[in-house]
Amino acid sequence: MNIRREGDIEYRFEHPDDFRRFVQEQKSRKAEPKLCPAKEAVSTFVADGDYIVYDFSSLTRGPQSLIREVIRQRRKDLWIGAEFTLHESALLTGAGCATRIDVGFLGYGGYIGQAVCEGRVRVYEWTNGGLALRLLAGARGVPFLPTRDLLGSDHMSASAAKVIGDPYTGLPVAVVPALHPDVAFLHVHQADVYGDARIFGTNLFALEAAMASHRVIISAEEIVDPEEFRKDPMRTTIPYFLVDAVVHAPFGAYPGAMPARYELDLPHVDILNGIRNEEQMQTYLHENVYSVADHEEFLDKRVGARKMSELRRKASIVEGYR
Amino acid sequence: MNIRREGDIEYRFEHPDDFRRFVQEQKSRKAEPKLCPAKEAVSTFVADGDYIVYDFSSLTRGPQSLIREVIRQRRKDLWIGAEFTLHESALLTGAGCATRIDVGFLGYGGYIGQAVCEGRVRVYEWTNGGLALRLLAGARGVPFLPTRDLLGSDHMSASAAKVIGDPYTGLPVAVVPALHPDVAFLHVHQADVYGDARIFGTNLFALEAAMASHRVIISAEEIVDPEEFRKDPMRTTIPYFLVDAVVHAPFGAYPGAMPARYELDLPHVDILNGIRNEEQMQTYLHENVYSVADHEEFLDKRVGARKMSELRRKASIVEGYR
Amino acid sequence: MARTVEFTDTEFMIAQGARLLEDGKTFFVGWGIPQIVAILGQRLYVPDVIQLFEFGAVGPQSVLPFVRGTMGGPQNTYRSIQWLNMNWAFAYSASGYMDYGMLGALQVDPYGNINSTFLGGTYRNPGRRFAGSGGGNQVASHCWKTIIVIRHEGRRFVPKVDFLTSPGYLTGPGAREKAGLPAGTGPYRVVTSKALFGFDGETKLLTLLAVLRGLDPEDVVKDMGFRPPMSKDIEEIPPPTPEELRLLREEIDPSRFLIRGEWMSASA
Amino acid sequence: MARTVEFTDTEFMIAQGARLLEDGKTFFVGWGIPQIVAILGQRLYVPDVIQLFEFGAVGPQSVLPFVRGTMGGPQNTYRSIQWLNMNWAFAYSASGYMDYGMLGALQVDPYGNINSTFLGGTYRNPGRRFAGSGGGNQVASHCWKTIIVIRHEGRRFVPKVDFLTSPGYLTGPGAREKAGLPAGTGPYRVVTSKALFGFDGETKLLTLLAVLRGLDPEDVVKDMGFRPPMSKDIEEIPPPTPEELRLLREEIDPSRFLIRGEWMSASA
Repeated sequence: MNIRREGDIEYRFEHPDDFRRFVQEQKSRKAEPKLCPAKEAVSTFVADGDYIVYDFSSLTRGPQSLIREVIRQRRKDLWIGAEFTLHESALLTGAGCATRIDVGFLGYGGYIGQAVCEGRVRVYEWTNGGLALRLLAGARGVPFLPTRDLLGSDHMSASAAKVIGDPYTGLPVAVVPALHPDVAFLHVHQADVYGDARIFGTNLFALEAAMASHRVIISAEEIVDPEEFRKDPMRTTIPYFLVDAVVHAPFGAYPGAMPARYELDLPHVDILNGIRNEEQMQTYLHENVYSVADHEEFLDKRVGARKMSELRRKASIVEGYR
Repeated sequence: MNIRREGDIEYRFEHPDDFRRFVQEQKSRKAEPKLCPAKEAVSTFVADGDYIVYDFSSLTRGPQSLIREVIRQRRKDLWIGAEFTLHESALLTGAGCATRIDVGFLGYGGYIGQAVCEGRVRVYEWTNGGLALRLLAGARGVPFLPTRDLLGSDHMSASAAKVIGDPYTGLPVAVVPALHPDVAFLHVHQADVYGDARIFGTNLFALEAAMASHRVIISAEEIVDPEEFRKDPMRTTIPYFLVDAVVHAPFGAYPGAMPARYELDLPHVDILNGIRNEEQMQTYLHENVYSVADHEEFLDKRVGARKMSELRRKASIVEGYR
Repeated sequence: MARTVEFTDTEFMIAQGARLLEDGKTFFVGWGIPQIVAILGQRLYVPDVIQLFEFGAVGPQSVLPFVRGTMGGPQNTYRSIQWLNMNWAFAYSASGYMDYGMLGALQVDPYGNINSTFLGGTYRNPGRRFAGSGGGNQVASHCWKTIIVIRHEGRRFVPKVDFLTSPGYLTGPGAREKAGLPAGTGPYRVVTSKALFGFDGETKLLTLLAVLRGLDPEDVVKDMGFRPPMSKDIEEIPPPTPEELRLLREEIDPSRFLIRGEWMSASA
Repeated sequence: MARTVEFTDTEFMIAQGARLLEDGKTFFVGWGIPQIVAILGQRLYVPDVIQLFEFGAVGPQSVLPFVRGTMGGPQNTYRSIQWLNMNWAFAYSASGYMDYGMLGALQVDPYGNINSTFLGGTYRNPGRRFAGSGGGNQVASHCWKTIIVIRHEGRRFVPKVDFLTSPGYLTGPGAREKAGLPAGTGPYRVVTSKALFGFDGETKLLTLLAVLRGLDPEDVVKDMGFRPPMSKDIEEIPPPTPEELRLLREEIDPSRFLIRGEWMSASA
């Protein structure tokens, strides 16, 4: 992992040529079956110390089953980058997995705020726009991108953003460095076994993250025929050659919602919101992560068919999600 | 129009604050009916000296009926920016409308090459990637964007691209200035009367151009109910509040193809390819532009229902275009 | 004879925010209370407002009831004009298409600078840590006019914010432009649970414009960490209307989860 | 007994280009002859090659016959994996996902620099003006290996190109990296209507690797504007196979519009 420092701030940075070399040598362009269990995807592609990015949030289409698998495998010293770390930041910190977080929006509830104050996790403030732009820079193969925000704010000293003079007007412009995460987690509506993937509705930076990251793990509600993608190429969010592993994960966003598939489980979310201390956190983790072997056992023993049917029925807004 | 110079090179440039002010004061956010004849759209929104950008090409989904209307109205001193100026550059130069062209790909046939050699039109070499990036910069509200191409090539002196040191690596990086055209022409599959628009298939920089331009004229094969857009928001290419005029123009891309609607008219394209001298150019313009009052008369008298039916039948590839 | 209305301070804050919206304009809506303000306003006063959300929804027409805590769910994304992503959402605001932005805040200073990151201590060792910018920094930087919605507690109005999350007028007139932020932008109104503030055209200082009917302007400002200039004519803001309260209580938040707060009353 | 094959120089150039493609790799395909090369190669040799076009088609499987002059039409866009736009297409190449690029050229110099802009005169007063870069500059800058396809005419091989449209090795070893272009990229092969060239690993100079069966290497290079180094073992390239010719003539370009040229012959 490449970490740089600007003053007090450490940030993930990789020379674009080094990332390109990785893409050339380590990313296969061949359409090969990549379907595997979450356990295997995480053990193969997520190492201690990795930088992980994901799209969207624990309430909406977040890769929650993958995050639980990371916790189950007790990965250490992870660095998380995300716009909305609503509950993920607390869970990954509480489980001892994450030690640094680039945000974005730090999350709900007292637990994560307390952990930051206690110095158990470091947070860097790139803002939502800044993080999305860092991934766009990574995807575009440029070492930085400029923006007319961040300027004048304390984010300039709580991130490694810099101010330069615009070469055309002399205007002060903020720049942020490209981000090349080790792994991107993307939970999608449909994928094929090669990794072609479709997200319905908006996304935060799905294609940017897939293109800019070393490894991409897709978890999908549904596995569809590869032919589907060629029949409707405007709907492809991620093409297979960016993807390293495909996990079939119905209810993979639970307890969050998967738009047009199932609604969020508010009582479960309230339990998450209510975690205030270490005991509550460890109880939650034991109950929902450590005590079940995998996502399927979690669904069977902790969620149950009745609740899943109910959440599916509640997802009555389907217009446009296709 | 704001024109700057770097050495020998003139280029269109507008301070991002000036463009923003225009957007604030001159672009209505109200959903008002904007359907009007091409004659009115062009006479209202295209002035002598304007900078015009368009998506895609004279062979594929180009705004050919709008370009013919510009010629018919004998606009002068236009500056054209486009990736693929296959025949448009020749027609607009031959008609005395365009005096400067930012490319891209300069076009087919001997006419336009000869016009450049004779100094009748000046061409600036931004390359396709550079032009698309200039529009992205305009759409993102930044004065420039960086790229790792153009470097080391003669485009650095045939455009106003510059080299700066990347603030993070010191690496030399090329930058191009934002582009804010006066008018963007976009020919689309479907639009509503307010200007919401859908393009099926790929586009070059449709949303970038619409967002970065002062005025946007949509010409559409089909006018659909505004409700259609809200039912399927992933398919909206351009939202109405970027748009100033909507022209209903079936066969608006003729003699080029409209993917999944009609094929190109190869014999007509061959006539265009064959234009070598002034006499042939003026004959073509007289026959196809000046001697007909508008696009509808052109279709009736110069194309004809039989040919249109034939071209529609030939458009047998429809998969994915929806 | 004047009827007395009972309502929570949060309900008042939302209702007066909703009345500020301008129809046929674009609004970049921040997370939380601003979402409720936008929903209430669009239902009652400004049907043709275009909401924009950072997660990529352009012009949604929200489905009720509001699902607490969520922003990107289908309820707040329904019947949009366009679905995109975050980089495009901020392109709309950066290039000048967003007339208004609306944000919550932990602290506000006299120049309308917003803190939503931490209270007390330092950035590396904060006293209490909160969510931070999210997209608030972009909204406050790009939109033409930013409306800040904040509970009226004296300690939230401070001479200097503990962390400058989202820019107001920074250190005063001309400072935004000097920093490179888009010209002509900045905070426009601060909507609180007791009052309405604007910003003086010359000094750019937070200025009291109006108070809830029945409140004494001096009482309203006395606990603030700085004394704001007072407008020559302090207007009076009517309490929530029956229709505003009905919509909030019955349709938007029937579970009364979000719109809690202290009870107040005023004459209708 | 060797059979004699008759074919045009263009047919030979296309056929030997098609044989260079590597299966399961990504190809950024330039306008014109490179399109035909990619189609022929994908049909005969490399079914799993992923074509990328600058107009935003990722992985299309072209419909025959080829429609002359077009690139973005449905025939060349059919059954893609993904449809995007130009900025995304160049993001794929800029971030290192494009293994090969293939471009035509007016002129090539000893370092594989490409001119496709003008011949003679100066940029402001050219002798003859052509189409220019299109996306060629990006393709030659970003892709790992660039293949140049050019008709074998001596005057097209010049010591210095009239305009450097798309970068080869610029002024020699290390010059691309020094200019800021992505490391490890550069021209890989030059496919002509008579021969095949590569680039020396040390000197980065255009080097003759192979000639069409029956041609004398000395004859092949004698008209060139510079004398290229010759590989120690000049290989011999078989003429187009019956299947290559059948596909080209019957399926790809039955109207014989594109694949014209001078007739040649060689023993099969």
